[in-house]
Order: sequence, then C-alpha cells, then structure tokens
Amino acid sequence: MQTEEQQLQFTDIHNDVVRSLVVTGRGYYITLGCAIFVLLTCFFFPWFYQLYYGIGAAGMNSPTVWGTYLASFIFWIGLSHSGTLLSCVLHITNSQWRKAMYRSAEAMTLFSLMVAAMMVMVHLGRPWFIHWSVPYPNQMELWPNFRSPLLFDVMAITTYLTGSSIFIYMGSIPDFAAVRDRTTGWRHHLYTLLSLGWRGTDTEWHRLGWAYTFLAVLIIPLAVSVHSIVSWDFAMSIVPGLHQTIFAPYFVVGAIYSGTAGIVTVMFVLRKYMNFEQYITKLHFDNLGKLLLVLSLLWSYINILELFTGWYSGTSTEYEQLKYKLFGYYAPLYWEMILFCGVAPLLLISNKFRTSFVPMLVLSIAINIGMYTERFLIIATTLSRQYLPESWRVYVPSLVELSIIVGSVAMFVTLFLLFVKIFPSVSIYEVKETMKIPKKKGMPEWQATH
Amino acid sequence: MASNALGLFLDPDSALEAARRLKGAGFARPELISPIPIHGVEDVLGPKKSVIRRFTFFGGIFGALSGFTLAAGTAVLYLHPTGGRPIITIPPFLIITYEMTILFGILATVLGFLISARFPAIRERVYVPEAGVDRFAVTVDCDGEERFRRAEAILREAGAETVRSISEGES
Amino acid sequence: MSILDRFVSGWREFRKDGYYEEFDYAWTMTIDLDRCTGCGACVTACQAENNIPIVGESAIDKGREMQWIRIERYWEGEYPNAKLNFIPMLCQQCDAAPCETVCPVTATYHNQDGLNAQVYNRCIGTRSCAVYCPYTVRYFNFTDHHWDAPLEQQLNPDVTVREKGVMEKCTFCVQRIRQAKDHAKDDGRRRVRDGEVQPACVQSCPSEAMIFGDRKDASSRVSKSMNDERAYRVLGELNTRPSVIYLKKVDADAD
Amino acid sequence: MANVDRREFLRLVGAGGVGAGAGFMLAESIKHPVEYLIPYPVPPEEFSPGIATWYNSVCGMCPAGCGISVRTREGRAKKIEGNPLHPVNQGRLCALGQAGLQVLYNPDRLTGPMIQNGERGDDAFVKATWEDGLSRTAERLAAARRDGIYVLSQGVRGHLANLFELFMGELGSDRLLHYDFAHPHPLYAANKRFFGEHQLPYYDIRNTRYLLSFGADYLTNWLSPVHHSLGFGHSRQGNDSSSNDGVRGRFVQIEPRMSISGAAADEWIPARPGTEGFLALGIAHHIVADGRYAGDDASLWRTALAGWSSGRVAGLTGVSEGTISRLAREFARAEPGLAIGGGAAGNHTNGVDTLVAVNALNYLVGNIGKAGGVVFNPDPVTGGSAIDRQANYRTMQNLIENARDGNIDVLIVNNTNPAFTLPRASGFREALAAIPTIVSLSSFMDETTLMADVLLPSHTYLEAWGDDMPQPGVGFPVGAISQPVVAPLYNSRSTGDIILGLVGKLGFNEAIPWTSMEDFLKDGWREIYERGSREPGDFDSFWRDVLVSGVWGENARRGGSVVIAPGVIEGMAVSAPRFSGESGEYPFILHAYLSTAMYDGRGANLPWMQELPDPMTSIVYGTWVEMNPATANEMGLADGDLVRVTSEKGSIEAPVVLFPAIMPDVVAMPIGQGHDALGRYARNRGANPIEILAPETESASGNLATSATRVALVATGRRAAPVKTGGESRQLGRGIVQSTGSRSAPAGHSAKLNSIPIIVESAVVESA
Repeated sequence: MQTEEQQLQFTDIHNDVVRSLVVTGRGYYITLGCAIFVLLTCFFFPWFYQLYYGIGAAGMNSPTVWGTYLASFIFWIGLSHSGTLLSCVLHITNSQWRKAMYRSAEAMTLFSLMVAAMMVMVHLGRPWFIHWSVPYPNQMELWPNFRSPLLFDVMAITTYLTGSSIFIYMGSIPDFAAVRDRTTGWRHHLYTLLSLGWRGTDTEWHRLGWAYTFLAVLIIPLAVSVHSIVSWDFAMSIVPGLHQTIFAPYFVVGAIYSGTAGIVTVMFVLRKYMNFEQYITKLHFDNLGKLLLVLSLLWSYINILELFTGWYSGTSTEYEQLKYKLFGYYAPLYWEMILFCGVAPLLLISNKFRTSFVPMLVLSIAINIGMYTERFLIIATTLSRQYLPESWRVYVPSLVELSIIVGSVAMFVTLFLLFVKIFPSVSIYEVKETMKIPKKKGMPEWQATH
Repeated sequence: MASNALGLFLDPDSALEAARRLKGAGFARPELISPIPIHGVEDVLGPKKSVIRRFTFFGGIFGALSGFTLAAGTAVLYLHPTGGRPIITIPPFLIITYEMTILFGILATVLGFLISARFPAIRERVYVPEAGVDRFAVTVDCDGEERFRRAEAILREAGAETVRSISEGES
Repeated sequence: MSILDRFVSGWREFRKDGYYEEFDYAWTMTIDLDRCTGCGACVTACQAENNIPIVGESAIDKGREMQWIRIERYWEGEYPNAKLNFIPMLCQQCDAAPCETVCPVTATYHNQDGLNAQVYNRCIGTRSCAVYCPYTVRYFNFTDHHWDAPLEQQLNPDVTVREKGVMEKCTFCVQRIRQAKDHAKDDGRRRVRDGEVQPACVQSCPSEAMIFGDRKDASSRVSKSMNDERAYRVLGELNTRPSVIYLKKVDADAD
Repeated sequence: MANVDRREFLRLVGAGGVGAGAGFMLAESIKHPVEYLIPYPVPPEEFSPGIATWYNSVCGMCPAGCGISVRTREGRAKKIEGNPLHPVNQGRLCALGQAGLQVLYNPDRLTGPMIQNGERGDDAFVKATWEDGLSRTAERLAAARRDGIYVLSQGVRGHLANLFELFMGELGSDRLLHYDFAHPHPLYAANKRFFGEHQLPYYDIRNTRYLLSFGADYLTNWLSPVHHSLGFGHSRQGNDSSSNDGVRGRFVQIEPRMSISGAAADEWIPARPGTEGFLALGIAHHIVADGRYAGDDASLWRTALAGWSSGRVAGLTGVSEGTISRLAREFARAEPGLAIGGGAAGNHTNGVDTLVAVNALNYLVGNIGKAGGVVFNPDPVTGGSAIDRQANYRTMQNLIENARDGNIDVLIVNNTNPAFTLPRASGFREALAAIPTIVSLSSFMDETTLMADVLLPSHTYLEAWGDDMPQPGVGFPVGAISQPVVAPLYNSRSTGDIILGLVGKLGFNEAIPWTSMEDFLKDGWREIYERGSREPGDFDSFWRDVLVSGVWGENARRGGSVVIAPGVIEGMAVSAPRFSGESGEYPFILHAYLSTAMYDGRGANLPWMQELPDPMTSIVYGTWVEMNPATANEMGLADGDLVRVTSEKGSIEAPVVLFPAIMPDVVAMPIGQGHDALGRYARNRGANPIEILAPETESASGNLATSATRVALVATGRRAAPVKTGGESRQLGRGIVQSTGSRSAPAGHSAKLNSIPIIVESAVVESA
C-alpha cells in the first residue's frame, strides 16, 4: 500500500472519487439498463403473476410450504451481514485496511437487506396485508403476536435496516461535503442537503467520531441478534432437523461467511470498473481471504457437528432426516454445497491464491452459490421429512421461483449501480487519513477549475 | 462588524502550532477546519466534553422500557392465548425489548450528534472550500483592525500559506 | 385499589401458565383405532360440511390435496404376514399448539371452546403454522378454487369459502358447536349437553370409531373413553397436548 | 348462496336497488335476477331463510338402501347424513352415500328430454319436449311386438318395482330385467340350494364373536356395508349397551388380495383364488371329525365331508393344515360364530358351491336363526317380485342374442349402464346397434345412454318420490319413503312419472289409473297401513309420521326354524374352479374388485369420489394394478411402471402398484374408472378391468365369474406413477399407530404408554 501511495496526494483521491460520481461511461448505462430490464422481466412480471394466481405459482406443496423465497430471504439477510458488521468491528479495532472498502461493504448490507425485505413480500400468501405484522394502533385493537419468532424478525430487521442506513450516512457526511463544491446542478443541491452544512471544524470531527463509534458499538450486537433471530424462525419449531440449538451460531457464521465472500466480489468489481486500483489493493483481498478461510473452517465444523448430533440421537425422525439429506433426492445439491463452502475455500491457505484477484472472484461467487444451496436445503430437506411418514413429499421449485431468484440478484445490482453514482463509494476522508501528510507544493489544480 | 482571520496551512502540525499561539495571545478559542480529523486537538485547545454518550444511554433505557411495554401491553389489551403460554411471556418479550433498546439507542445517538454538532446548519457559517480538500485552516474571530493584524502576524509566523479576513456568511 | 395493586394482580393473572384452562369447554375427540376401518366416510363428510374445494388431479399430484381429515395408512410386515393399519389424522387441537405461537398476526389462537381457532380473515399466509405443526394437518390455499356450476349450490352457508393465500384446517366443525351453544342458551341451559353436537366426521363414522364431547364434563362419553387404558396420543412425546386422543388398536395375537 | 364474489355481490345489491326504484337502465345491465339470492320468490312456509330444514329419505347410491336425512337451506341440499331412525345404517353413512349431493348438483346432468339426431354414439342429440319424447316412445311401443319390448332397469324395489310390473303386464311383455353388476346372484343361489330360501338372510355381525369371511368385503361393498361396519365396531369394542358382554369379536378374512375388511380383520389368510370352498369344507370336515357337531344328521355330514381332510385341502388351497384345524377349533368354540362368503369367492365358476359350503359351516356350528348368526328375513312388505327379476350374465347374454337376431324392437334402459359393466367380449355394445329403438331414462350421459334414440332424463333420487324395502333386510320388515328434498333442478321427471306418462300415452289408464308416482306411492302405502297389525287410525297421520321419520318397520321376526333343503348334505361338494386362459401364457389371475369410492363405476362422475383416496393405496383419479412386491421384483417392475394387462379377450394399460398383501400369482385392479362417457370428471380417466374379463359364468347361478380371468402383464417401458396423497407407508418405528396386547390390559396401562397422563378436568355441569 505504502509503495503505491507514495505519490498519491489528497487531491488525487478527491478527484478520483468525484470522477466516479460525475463521469459516467456508456458501459455503466448499458449495465444499468440490462439490470433494470432483468429486474422487470424476471422479478416483477412473475411476481405479479403469482399475486394474481396465488402462491401455487411456486412449486411448494403441503408439507413443504416454505421454499426458495424464504431461502432467498435468509440468503440476502446473510449477505447483509458482513458489510456493516465487519465495518463496525474493524472501526472499533481501528484497522487501517478497512477504510478503502467499508463504504461499499455497508452499501451491500443496505441493499441486500432491502432485497431480503422484498423476498418476504414475495413469500407471503397475502402480501397486501403485510402491514398487520407491524404494531400500529388500529380500531380492531388487534396487535401482532409478539411471541412469534417471525415478529422478532420484523423488529430485528427494521432495526438493522435503520441502524445500517444511519451508519453509512453518518460515515459519508464529510464526503458529501467534500464533493459538494466539486459538483454542479442537482448534484450540488443534493450534496448540500446531504452534508447538512458540514465544514470540518475540529468540533464537528470530534462529535462525528464519538457518534460513529457509539453506533458501531450498538450495531455489532444488533447484527449478531438479527441472524440468530432469523435462525429461530426454524429452530423454535419442533421439526426434526430444524429444532437445533446450534442453529443461531450456525446462521451467524454462515451469514458472515457469505457476506465476506460477497464483499470480495463487490471489491473486485469496484476495483476493476470504477478504477480504484490504487485504493483497493492486494492487501484487502489478502485480509478478506484470511477471514474467509477462518469462517469456512468454522462453517465446516458446525456442519459436521450437525451431522454427528443427528446420527447420535438415533431417533427415527432425526435419522431419516440425515439419511435424506446425505443420500436423498437433494443429495447432489448437498454435496455441491460441501464442495463449494467446505472444500474449495481451503485453497485460501496459499498466499498466492489470496493475492490473485480473478481466482478470489471465482471462489467468492462459488461460496455464495454454496451458501444459497445451504439455505435451500435447510428448508427443502427438513420440511419434506416431517414426523408423519404419510405426509412425506418432494418439493421442486417452479420456473416462477427460479426467475424470481435471478430477478432478486438484478434488483441488488440495480440498487448498487445507482448507489455508486450518488454515494462516494470510497470514503474520501478516511483514505486521506491513511495517506502521508502532504508536502508543500504548488497550488492544486482544483482552483484552476474555479 | 465581526470578522475572522483565516490562515491556510499545508500541514496539520503548523496549523495546530498557530492555534496554540493564538490561544496564548489571548484570542478567543480558535477553530480548526480540516479535510481529516486532526489528532491531538484536545491537548492543544483543551478537552471537549461530548453529550452524545448520555443520549445513547438514555435512548437505550427508553427503548428497553417501551419495548417491553409494547409487547406486554398489547398482549394484555387483546387476549390471545397461544400455545398454552401465559399472556405475558417473558423470553420472547425480552427479545423485543432487546431490539427496541438498540433501535432507540441508535436513534438517540443520531439525535445527540445532530444537536451537539448543531446540525443541520440552518444559517451559513464560516466555510473554507480549500479545507475540504487538502488545506488546514485556522480561524479566529477578531474585532477591529489591530487585533486582525496581530492574528495575521501570529498565523504567518506559524507558517500559514495565506491569511485573509473573512466575515460570517462569506465563503 | 391502587395502581400498584392492580398491576400486581394483573401481572399474576397474565403470568399464569396455560391461560386456556379457564375456558368454558375443552372439546375432545377420541378415535378408536380398533374400530376404524379406514373406509373414508369421515373424509367425504368433512369435505361436504366444510366447503373443502375440489383441487383436481394435478394439484394433488403436486401434493396440494385438501382434506382436513385424512386417513393415513401404515403397512407392517411382508407377505403373507402383512398388516395394514389405518389412522384418521386431523387437526389435533393441541392445548400447547406450536402453530399458535408462531403466527406473527395471531391468525391462529386458542379460543373460548379450547379449540385451536384459525381466523381466515386475519391470515397473511406466512405458512409458518404449517411448518410448525408436527402433524402436517394444516392446508394452504395455493390458489383460488372454484366449483363447476351448479356444484356451488351445495356449499354450506355456515362455513366461509377460503380465498387464495390463506391457511385452513379442521375446526372440529366449530359452526356446529356454535349452533349447539346457541340452542343451549335458547333453552336456558348453561352448557351444551353431551352428544348434542358432533362434527361431521364423528357423525358419519360407520363403525362408530369416533367419540366427541367435552372433557370438562366427567360424565361425558368422551371423558370415559379417554380414560380407557388403550388411550394414547400420537407423537405424545412432543408434548403438544392434543385434544384428539386415539385408542390403541388391539392385536389379539400379540400380548 | 355461498361464495358470492365481490363483483357479483355488488350486482345483487344493485338489483336490490332496482327494486327500490333506482332506475331500470341499471336493471338492464344486471344479469343476475334478484331471486337468485333466495331460490324461491315466494318461499314455502316449511322453511325460513337461515334455518336448515331436514328431510328424511332413502339413499340411492347402492342397493344397501340406507336411510338418509338431508339438510337443506333455502331450498338447496347442503349435506346428506344417515337417518338415525333407519335400522340399516342407524344415522351413519358411507362416503359414496354422502357424495349423493354431487349426483344432484352434477354439472353434467341431462337437463331435459332429447332425441338422437345422427349416428348413435356420437352424442348428437337435439332438445325435445316431454310431449314429443313420450309420444315418440309410446308409438314405438305400440308398434312393437309384445315380446320385442325389453325394459332394462337398475335394481329397483318397492312400489317402483310394482309399477314396472304393472306396466309390463299391460304391455304384455315379461322381458323386465333388473341389472346390477354387483348383484350377489351366487349368494341367492347358494341360499336357495341350502335353505330353500329365495331371499337373503340377515347376517348378524353385530353380535357375533367370530366372523369367518370368505372373500366378502363386508365393510366396503358386500350387501350392506354401513350396517356391517356398525356391527363390526360393536363386535370389536362393544359399547354401553353391550350384548356381546365385552368379549372382543375376532375377524378372519380369507381372500387372495387384502381388502378393507381384510385390513380390519385380526387375521388375513390368502387362499388360492377359487379354492375358498375347499377351505370351507376342510374346516367343516374338521368340525365334524372332532365331533364338535352333534346333530342327528352328523353321520351324513361325516360321509359327505370324508374326502376333505385338512391335508388335502391344505394342498389345494395353500393354507397350512395347522391353520385349518385352528380355524375349525376357534370357529366351533366361539359361540356364536358366523361364516359369510361372497365377493371374489362367489365370483368364480364354482361360486355357488363355495357359498353353500360356507352355509354348511354356519349350519354345523348351529348359529342359524340365532343372534350373532344367520337370521332369516321375512318377505319384503312389497315389491318382492323384483328379487326374481334380477338379470344375471346369462340373462343378459340372452338379451344380447335376441338383439342380434332382431327380436328386440324397443329397449327401455333405466339408470343402469351395461355398456360399461359388461365385458367387451359379451358384445353388448354391438347388440345395442341392432336394436331399432332404445329409450334411456338415465340422468347422465353414460355409455349406454349414448346409444339411445330417445332420452327421457329421470330425476335423481333426491328429487323423486319413491320407497325402498332394504334387501337383504335386517331380520324384520322395513320400509322407507324416498321423498324429494329439493325442487327439481332441471326439466327431468321421476322414473315413475315417466312410466305413468307412457301409460297415459298408451291408454292403459283403466288398469293403471294413477297420474303421478306420489299418488301411486300413497295408495301403495295405504295397503301397508292396512296390514292388520296396526290399530285403526287415520292414514294421513300415519303417512305424515312415515314422511317425518322416513322409515317404517314392524316387529315381525321369523322363528329360527332350521330347515335345509333335502339332499344338500349328500351333494355337498365344490367343483374345481375354471379359468380362462392358459396359466403358461397368462400367469396371473385378475382380481377385479369394486372400488370403495366408485362402487361399480357410478361414482366416477362425482369429484368427491374421484378425490377420495383409495383406503388401501391412497391413490386418487385413476386405475392401477396391484402386484406382490416379490413378483414385481422378479419381473423387474417398479412402482409406477405402466404395464399392459392382457387377457384372452383384450388388454388395458395401468400403472403397477406394489401391494404387500396380495398373492404372488394374483394381480388386482379396482373397477370404476375407464369411462368413455358420464361427464367431465369420469371421461377418459383410468381403465376399466371389466372390459377384458372373459365371459366365464358361474355354473350354477349363471352370474359373470369376474375372478375367473387369467392375464399377462407386459411392461410398456413407460412410467405413469399414479397420483396419490400418501408418502412413505411405513411407520419407521415412530409409534404413530400403536397397538396393545389384548382387550383386558392392566389398569393404568395408558399412563405407562403415554408420556402425558390423560386426565379429565374437574367437572362443571349442572344437572340438566
């Protein structure tokens, strides 16, 4: 990093970020166009069809009433878990390498949360009544059932969404201010508004520092609680294969795991297509790689644990469950998951692998595919092997479901593309902090532009 | 007419130095404007107390109370016995409480930040665009010519690149 | 009475475990597996009484059949010693129902009859109750159903027709229970007499394998039969405390 | 009316507004007439909206003749339940009976008279008026040769049967046939041969302690399933009024493929198809040999049964000697024990012999005329002649030949469907083509009706007047009134009224003066009323009482005098069963059984019945072939493989279902599906095993030996897994269905077996 940053000046990062906001190539518009098109055709169109026809448009059936929609929900929630969480942890531990990447990581959190919320809408049988799950005074005096794990979800996710959006906004106030005077037209007004009139006085810096740290401290336990709660949607039931104490840590680890992989993917894209080569460097990939390795080991450990307890219990319910998972109808998916999430990441042991970009990209995507499979299997293999053998059924996702999965990805991409044009996707001031204090030199060229 | 002396520095240390001298020369508390947080301001210009922590704390307390009240209160308001559990069921309600604690903690922190940093700024205040990029500014308000000249002198000898006089609202 | 006292007393009341035990009735059904022949009369009776839709071949193939009460069959042994056991499976109206706790909008809860009520209007279709139900006796409306005219003329006006996206299940023919209670009130009786109300399935069972009644009335037939030494609960180990109690099949050649 | 959707509702509200003078332009736009909300503009006083009205009537879905009470709201039938007062079903009802509503409200009903206009069979009918239809029929009848007139009806009893008799008498033809596929001809023949009885006795399962059933699926479709189920339940666990003093009845089922009765039995014994009679004789031999029979004709029996040592019988039947002797001992010891036979056992070429042998068992344990045994029925109150009108396969063949030879001018078909329930080999369909005039009174466009020239659709049994004398009875005379429970839906008429209409057209009025079935029925019941046994009163109140209760009976039981036909003991023998097809070429015996839901196919157009999972396999909507898993394994067939079932007379396709309780050399198929008519729910679904049955007849009774066809199975290589509601069919040790040793388990047993002790909450009932 140092070697690269020797010649880097405050003004450079400044200009780079501002460029990333104002200068837009045809490539961007094309990508955005495609994303929006896919979003409309693969997400909204099938969804509207499903609203008209009923959940029957999906492949779910009587014992397996949950399916890919819920799997996607968990997946996106999981993906949201490294952004803010990681950023907070690193902020508190005050690690330098965080600074170039945390902004986009937090954005990832935000948008995957939004997509997750959308998946809930898709999942519901009567989404037009979703407001009933929100506690608001009404003439029926009916309130949501606060004993329900699903309602914990509602509370947790709302909080998490609020928290992380505030967190990302607070972090960018100085940057809004910084780009405020470099932009014109609507952007200028927007940033003036967003920067709340930030000047950069020592008082402001001081307050921001405090607030930011407090937020970080609050958000870490929140993020952990969110995915524990998501896991309780399952673990609080008495369904064999779901009713497991290990589930909360299992889900949290899985979440951070897939989230970190997600960050790697996003980092790669930003670096490549937004020309942030100088700021997002081998170092970041190296550190993320190490993190991934640790997480993958944790994940494998918990999986083995789950198998063992299932086998050790010896009860027919657990045992059939296990047999079905390993050798049943969905077995290929299971082994694919093991390969992608348990075996492949072992490559990260090698320094060379961690510091080479393309392989990291491939691996990170593989991991997330594996993690999606995991979420799918958790639902499909357990619900189709309930207590009464007479009710056993196999569940096969329908085309509508598959296309909605694709569409949800498009939704995420769209949101992210819009984000990089509005938010400084690399934190200007924090990157400046990591640089050497400038030496005396001629007037910066920005005055010439005045 | 209240006017300020403004000195632009190329590096934070000389800016800090200037601030110290101004303070020593009996000026009102100088203000530093910088593109990045400068460390060690407290040592120079004396420590700052932040009220934010109190906001966070009491926000959390409020959240906890309101969380449990919401869960328990609504349960009592319209009795729906479920699963043979009591109407007021502690463990799940604690989870609600937990989430609400954090939610209100966060909101209160933001509030605290806005208030203590006087955001959003309604009226224009002394603002130095250069300080948004790579300059470190020191402003100190000085009424009258000769006080301004004294300030300018101090700033210059501290190594200010430029010194100008600005008045509130100008930028 | 000061605020504090009221708070304390309220707290005591609402912290009581198993609030439902104070309800007027505890409707219970016993099913004698030694009598059940698996003929399926109960299934059709239920379909007729409760406006259960005809879902069609493809839906059943997908696993979306709608039968609030179904006959489960379990084979034992191989030829020539094969045995087939039938067991009617319907909503067990659990006192400690897992489905009730999980519904985020209280669309299912324990009502004054000690029944596990399902409020169709309130249901938003999270389907979590069906997941939590260990007996998989909750059925989801995967789409709107229709009756070829004039079949719809048969629909029971006392029972709603459920729309898409709503969960439904056996109600112990709550409409009949309501009616019986109204009659009792009209006759100035405090309680429904034993045998005055029967769900469609019980009422139709050709081998009289099912008995329905109020277990709070110790003299009722159901109370007697649920104290039979053959009584057991399916998946009793899960401790959901079902209100449907089965009487063991008698295997004369065992023991 | 239920499920008014919002739009419709608004329309209706609008319609109400019209009444309030909202302007008639709106009325133009409203398609739903206001009276749609309440079927009658002027409701009759017997009901008020919102209050259910109950009508007691008789079930018409199968020949058992259960009493029903129908719940109606706003003039629409809502639910059929058993009539608690009726001695046959005592308030209970089977699935098929409850599905009667879907006969009434079936979307595929014939809505009015029609006349064939084009080629027979291609469903080219044009609407006609009753006047037109009746006069057309009448003139054909008038023109026809006396013995060229055939009336082919479903089995009708009571006064409708009488009316048919009168009508035929006037027409001067005795070609009146009642045809039901499932009619137990061999059972009648056997009882005639053994007891000299021309009607069936009452089998008192309720009070028996040991039931030995030879192939009779008495819980599903044999004679009176609901009544038998009641008896079964009672005999199993008794109840408060326990007359079998707490002794749990034991049930033994002998059949090649486990039926529902087999599943319910304590013991299921597979015996080679057609050898059930040998087994019966073997058991009889044992009873006599052990000296358990001490009648004065014991010596006769000993000689008659000499040849049937259990050793030989074991060889013939494949049932071990030990089992045979055990059965003999148990059966003889249990007092009373009851042996019944029928179903597949009766439908072999030696069916009557078999059933006679079964009767011999009853005789030997001396349960004739005793509670828990065989109780003789008094003659039916009226319409008894119908019993002898029942057409067996020979009679039908006779009809077919006559048709071929052009001896039939007019055929009137009443709600029976031989085109479906006769084997293709019988040539019935072709024979129909040779009949110049066919008149059908069916309510549905079934296979036979499709061939008719004139359609005079009759009411369903829920819209028509009639009565029924259950056959077999329950030991004493019973009569039940069938009354209309709803206003007729369509422009149809009751069978009786149609006949009376023809009477009018043909000018038989002086012999048959009645103009409506209701009058005819009333007059008929006046006779019943006047049977001396009743104290004088006025008929109208009696009539009202009968209508209200829906049933009438009198306490006139027959004594248990045991007379067996002379020479029957000496002639006691069972001939070897014949099968069509070489065992080499056709390795399997086809066991075609009546499906629980469809009966003989009449239930196939009822969606509820289509969706009622088959109790044994949980299959819906379709036909399948049940195979022993081991056999299937040898043939490399898996569950769901589509096979071609080929007999000498034809072949059909159906998927294989592995069935753990069927003999290795037997394949079983349910009857009921495979219609090529009968409406949207039935058409082109599954296959009809009757099609490929060989026209083997039971030698004595002339009934179609439906179990006497051998078939071969050929894999088609395609898969067509049947649609079923059940998943895994094993318990995997999860203790879902639990069973206990014996009835007298130690007290507190349940607490041990059950994690939560089941306790009764403290009682809070006032003494009401």
